[in-house]
Amino acid sequence: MESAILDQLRSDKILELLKQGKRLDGRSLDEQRPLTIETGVIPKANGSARIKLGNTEVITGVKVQPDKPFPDLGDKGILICTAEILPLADPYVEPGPPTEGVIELARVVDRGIRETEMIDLHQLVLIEDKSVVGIFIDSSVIDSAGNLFDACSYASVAAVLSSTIPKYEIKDEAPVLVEGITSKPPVKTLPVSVTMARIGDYIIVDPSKEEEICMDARITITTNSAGNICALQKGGSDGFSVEQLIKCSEMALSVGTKIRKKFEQLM
Amino acid sequence: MESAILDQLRSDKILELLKQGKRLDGRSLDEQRPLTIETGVIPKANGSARIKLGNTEVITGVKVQPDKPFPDLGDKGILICTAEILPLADPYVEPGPPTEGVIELARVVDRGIRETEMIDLHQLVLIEDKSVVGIFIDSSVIDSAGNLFDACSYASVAAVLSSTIPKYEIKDEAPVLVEGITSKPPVKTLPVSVTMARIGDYIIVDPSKEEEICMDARITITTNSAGNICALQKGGSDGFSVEQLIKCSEMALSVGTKIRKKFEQLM
Amino acid sequence: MESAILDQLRSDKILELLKQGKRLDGRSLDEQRPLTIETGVIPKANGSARIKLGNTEVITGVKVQPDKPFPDLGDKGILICTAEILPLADPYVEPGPPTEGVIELARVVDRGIRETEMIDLHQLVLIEDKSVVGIFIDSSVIDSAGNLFDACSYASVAAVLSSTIPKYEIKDEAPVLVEGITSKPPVKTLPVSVTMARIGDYIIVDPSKEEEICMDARITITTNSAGNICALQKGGSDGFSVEQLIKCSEMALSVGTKIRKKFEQLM
Amino acid sequence: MKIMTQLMTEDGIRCDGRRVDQLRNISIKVGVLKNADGSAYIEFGKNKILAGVFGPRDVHPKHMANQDTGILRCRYHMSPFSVTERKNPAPSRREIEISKVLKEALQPALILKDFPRTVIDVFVEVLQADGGSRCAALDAAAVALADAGIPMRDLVSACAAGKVADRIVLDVNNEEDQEGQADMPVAIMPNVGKVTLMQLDGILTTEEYKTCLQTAIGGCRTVYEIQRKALVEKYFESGDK
Amino acid sequence: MKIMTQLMTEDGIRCDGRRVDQLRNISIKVGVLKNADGSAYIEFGKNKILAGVFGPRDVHPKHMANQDTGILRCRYHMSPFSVTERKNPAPSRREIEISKVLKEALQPALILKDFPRTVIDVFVEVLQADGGSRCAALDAAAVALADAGIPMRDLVSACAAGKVADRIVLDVNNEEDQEGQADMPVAIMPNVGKVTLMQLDGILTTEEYKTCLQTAIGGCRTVYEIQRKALVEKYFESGDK
Amino acid sequence: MKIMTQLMTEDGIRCDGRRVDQLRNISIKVGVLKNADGSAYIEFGKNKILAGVFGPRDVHPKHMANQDTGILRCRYHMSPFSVTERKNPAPSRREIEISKVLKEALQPALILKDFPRTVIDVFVEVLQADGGSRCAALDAAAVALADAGIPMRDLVSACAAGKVADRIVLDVNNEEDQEGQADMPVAIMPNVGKVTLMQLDGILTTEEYKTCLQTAIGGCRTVYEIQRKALVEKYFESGDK
Repeated sequence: MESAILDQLRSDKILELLKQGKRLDGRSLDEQRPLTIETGVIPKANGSARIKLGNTEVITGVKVQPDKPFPDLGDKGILICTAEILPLADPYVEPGPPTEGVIELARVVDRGIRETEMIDLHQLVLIEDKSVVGIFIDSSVIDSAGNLFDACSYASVAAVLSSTIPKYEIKDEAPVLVEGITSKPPVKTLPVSVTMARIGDYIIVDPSKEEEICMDARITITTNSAGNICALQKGGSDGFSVEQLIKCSEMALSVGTKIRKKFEQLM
Repeated sequence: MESAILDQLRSDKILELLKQGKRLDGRSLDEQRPLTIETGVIPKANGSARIKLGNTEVITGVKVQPDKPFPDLGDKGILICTAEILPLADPYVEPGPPTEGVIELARVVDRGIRETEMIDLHQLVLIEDKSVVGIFIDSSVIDSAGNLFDACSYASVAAVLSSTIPKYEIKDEAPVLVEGITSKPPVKTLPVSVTMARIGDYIIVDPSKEEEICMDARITITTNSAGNICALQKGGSDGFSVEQLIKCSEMALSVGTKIRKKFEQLM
Repeated sequence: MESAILDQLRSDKILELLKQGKRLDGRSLDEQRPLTIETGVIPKANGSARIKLGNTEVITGVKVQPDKPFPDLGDKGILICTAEILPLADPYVEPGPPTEGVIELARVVDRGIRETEMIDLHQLVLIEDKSVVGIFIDSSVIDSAGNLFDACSYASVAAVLSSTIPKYEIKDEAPVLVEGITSKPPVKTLPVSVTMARIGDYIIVDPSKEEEICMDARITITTNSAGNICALQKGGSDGFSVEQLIKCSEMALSVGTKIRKKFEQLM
Repeated sequence: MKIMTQLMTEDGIRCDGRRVDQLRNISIKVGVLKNADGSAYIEFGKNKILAGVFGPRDVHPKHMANQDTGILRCRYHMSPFSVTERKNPAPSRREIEISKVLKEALQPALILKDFPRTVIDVFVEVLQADGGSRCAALDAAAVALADAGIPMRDLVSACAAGKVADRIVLDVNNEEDQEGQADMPVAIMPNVGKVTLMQLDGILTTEEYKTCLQTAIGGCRTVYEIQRKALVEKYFESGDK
Repeated sequence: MKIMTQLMTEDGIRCDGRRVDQLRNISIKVGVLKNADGSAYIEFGKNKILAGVFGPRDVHPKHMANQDTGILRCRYHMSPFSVTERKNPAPSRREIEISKVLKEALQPALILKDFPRTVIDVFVEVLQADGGSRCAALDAAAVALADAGIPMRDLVSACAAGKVADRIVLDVNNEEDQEGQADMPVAIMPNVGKVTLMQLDGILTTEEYKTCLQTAIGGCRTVYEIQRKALVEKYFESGDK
Repeated sequence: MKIMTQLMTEDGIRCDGRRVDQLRNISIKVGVLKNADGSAYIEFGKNKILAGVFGPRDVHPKHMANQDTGILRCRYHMSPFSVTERKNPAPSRREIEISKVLKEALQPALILKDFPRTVIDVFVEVLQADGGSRCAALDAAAVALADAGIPMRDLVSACAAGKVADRIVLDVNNEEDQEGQADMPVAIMPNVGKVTLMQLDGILTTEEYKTCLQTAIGGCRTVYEIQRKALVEKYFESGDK
């Protein structure tokens, strides 16, 4: 609360710099912060990744286990993405049930992976309508410094790419783990989430925490390997013009291509 | 809080009028507010009704779906009544878990329907002990202006009367919907709930919100088509004399007869 | 809050007395308060006990019912101990979800019984991996006057000893109660919990509520009939020296022997 | 039908051996808890119920306090081991409703206006449940309030009546509650003459309704004598407090 | 494949008989609730949705109030009977997310700075759900805010477009939402010209994305006329209030 | 029996190749988080645990603040992917108990009286769990507290000992915890010489109890050196901060 004046001064500075085509941390408007991806960080999980996007840091673990399919979806495996901001990641996060912001975060990450059909869920059926493989992708933000949407999405995709799927046999109608045999997950495409903020008339890619504080609106666009747009979420307390929305879709594709190359190296 | 003085002035006025045999809205003491019932308002539900009792307004939907019976009640279908005061219905209702008042409301409505044995639950069994039909009667108060007990009860009864029960066949021990065949619910009697308030020495039927604020005690009596008393709940922070309780039972029967005629038109 | 000064004065007094080898209520340092055990107080339960340890009073009921085993523990029956401080037991307890202190209490009581292997859970299997007998030991503190750990533990052990286990037959793969045939629970050893407090350099057994308020640290040690140490929990906001911990283990054994004799009379 | 004949013999003897107008055994002990400001333990048939009272005391959270009056809170809770099938310790909707009904039955007996900004807490624990546990709980709670020294207009005395095997009976037990035709719990302020709790589940003619109500009130009056005696014994005969 | 042919005929007629650029029937009633400060009821295809608005009013709990600005709260909730399978009344994660998205879609239209320390509460109840319920909810909520007399920069008008059977269509219905290729809910402030809600589930080329967005905005503009007419009817034609 | 022989060879070599008195590999990194006031990351065998500390800072909600002293809060939490079977993210009763035990193990090392009305928050996240995760969590938390610059009387160093195949062993791993005979986590303030955490599950003779305790304390002392080295490296060798 005491920092309201500081926030205002910083916002003024950010806007002033944007008018000169600059950002507080020296990036160009369509430039992401440095991204580093490390996989296999949680050996006990079926897949895992620790990513840093600037100062934002996320660990994602993938657990694969047999499960019952959802009703009416008996021909598909289960895919569940969650996201959580650990209380050690941010002085303003408190332990307890998830806020609406965290629920949105988790659902946007989930939809990015689900709507691009990254994983072929039909290949995860053990007995139709009865027994399937479930893939649980749980992201924990351990340092929160802006753009958690992309950070959690990248960590989730990287963790999936690093996963191994155990083999299950059916005995007495129940799935039994076959030791020592695993396969890669059935990945069909590489989703890339790109989040942009509007500050005044400017669109910037990958907003930092400081930029998020003064942004007018936010948009997250997920594209697939074929260059299609597959999921989108507008956020924030103001809107976008149609031209801005079209510009954002183009930025999502161009920025996404660079990120996708990083993912391809993990395959 | 600021309205405490207004409440007091209104209470004084209400009591003064009662001494002259009058009520604030011009009704006689044993007169309900106008009741209108509209059924079929939610076509996707198996039954539905929207009722207005004065300015109180309730929408009830009935959902019918196969379920497992309760343990030790394998020869009966399932009946569940709920009630909720939507936050748009009342400036003092907040979203969140139900208060004790709302829990009482739902349970009193439920018992009115259950204890009169309105629906023959034995006819809702598909396979004894294994598979039955469940009837869920969910009431939402959308405008709260007094006497929610009767309003929710009337909406629930009307919604049940307007319902159609789908037909289920058993295949592989599991119930399967048979398209296009439905039946009326097995209704045995028509429960009518009548709520009365005591203000000073006066008993009034169907208290308005203003009357509820200054009432001493409340009683809800449900009768069946045969003129029996089947469920009763006293509420409020004071009591009744025995004479008053007997008078209330008589009023519940006489007022109930008029309401029951309205229900009969729905059958 | 107003009692902070009183608490301080009492603490000073307690410490002053300890220097003379005395306690506020006249006990010696290794002396428990009087323990009375009454069993069979809840005839509807399968076993029950009401114990008083000084002014602390606990009622424990045992319920025995068929259940499914835990995954990977299909060769064992289920044992669950809970503990609750009823709001009527203490002016500072409020209704609601259990505090961390109550969760610790329940888990320490549970481990005392579980880790000593008091009950032979292998004898509670009806069909391996499918159907077992569950023993639920629920303790309710009804007067809270210090050392709830031992009080709940003693009440739990006494309630188990007083229990009768119904006989179940398997029909159609489901357990069915056989009326009129019961057996004693398969008890292998008698766990005795002894809680001690450190105040300054003094170790006292069975702290009263007043002593708990000014204690530096707490320790609960559970021993079995063979004189082994089977479960231990340190609590409180300070620590123990190694010598004190060894002294505590000796006191737990010597005090425990007297309590165990009381239990033996219940068998 | 077979159930009816089980619930009552031709001679009007009930399944637990009582006559239609006979109460179960009732015993009340006053002041059984050390920490509570007032307390009572009741055995009412097979019901075993503890009531503890705290207050008048400060309200937490503070925003719930009322400048103009004291408030009454009531919690009816069943122990996990109190019923045949182990009960989940979390309060059920039934327990929450009964808590409200008990509060409203006790409230007329209290003079809350005299204690603004405070709360009186009544905690009831059903250790073993039988038919009529809410009435027994109320009987214990009223005595516990008196034991706490809280000024009361009157005691509150509760007892159910009901319909079993086509007859109106006093004090419905568990079997009669589950398989009988009607259960009507009633509480009165015996000296003021007001009914402060009344519920009914089951089907009664208007005549049966009147008889049932009168029968229950008769039971309440007998309970009142037992409550009084328990209080007198503690406060005037044993001589201590 | 079989699903595709069901969703659209060769002549471009959709499963509910509409053309690709045709809205479902929409009707809006203003001021339908007595207790709310403002309210509206919308039927949008088979959607039946109520919106009620309270405020600006004091914030409870107080620590949530903001000295510098009013705050907006929004609750999107589905009735248990609103969908095919009975819905648990507790709010789902989907409902919580939609509540947030609706709040952020309405907020740009409000001048919250003028009402520091207060809250405006928007409560939306979906009585019957069809495809596009969040857009219909928003349309009703915007009208309810206007009905509450809250100063607004503009209305908010919402409508989805999507991709069905390889074609871009306006106003996706339930079957098309479930079995179609993409769904894009959009809301605009029609006079300010800003998009304040936008989501997308499904796969679109960049060209389709642009077409879909323009199609949705066209739908929003038609909805705006219906919203305006509903408000005009209440406030200027019926002559009352 | 078959399990016993698996857990230790005749030569006293344990299932992971260690001798009975040998710790698993331990590495500690200080100051790994940007937002926390202090932080540490520990790998202790296969345990991978993060600890972050905030404070001393204002208490929310305010009524929890204490006028006379600072308070310490501690949260031990396991990531869903940290264990073999995916863990529900909601805190279990086990996590709540461990949170309390850790708080009470750290508290003697802090001088909370110097920071009245404030709170120090310790958040521990178990990213991958192995036997002894509470000890490893404590080791990281103590270092994180030091990294946050909070005045401490001493560090807190923790390590378990236990009984496996009838022998007392140092630093019980996951297999030994699950199938061994006893597990005794211990924490000490190494310079003050106090035991601030101690638990035991399993059966020990009184002699074994003493040996086990001494063995654990020996482990704690080794851990202390590793903690010290990690802090020295950050603050005195790399020269930055």
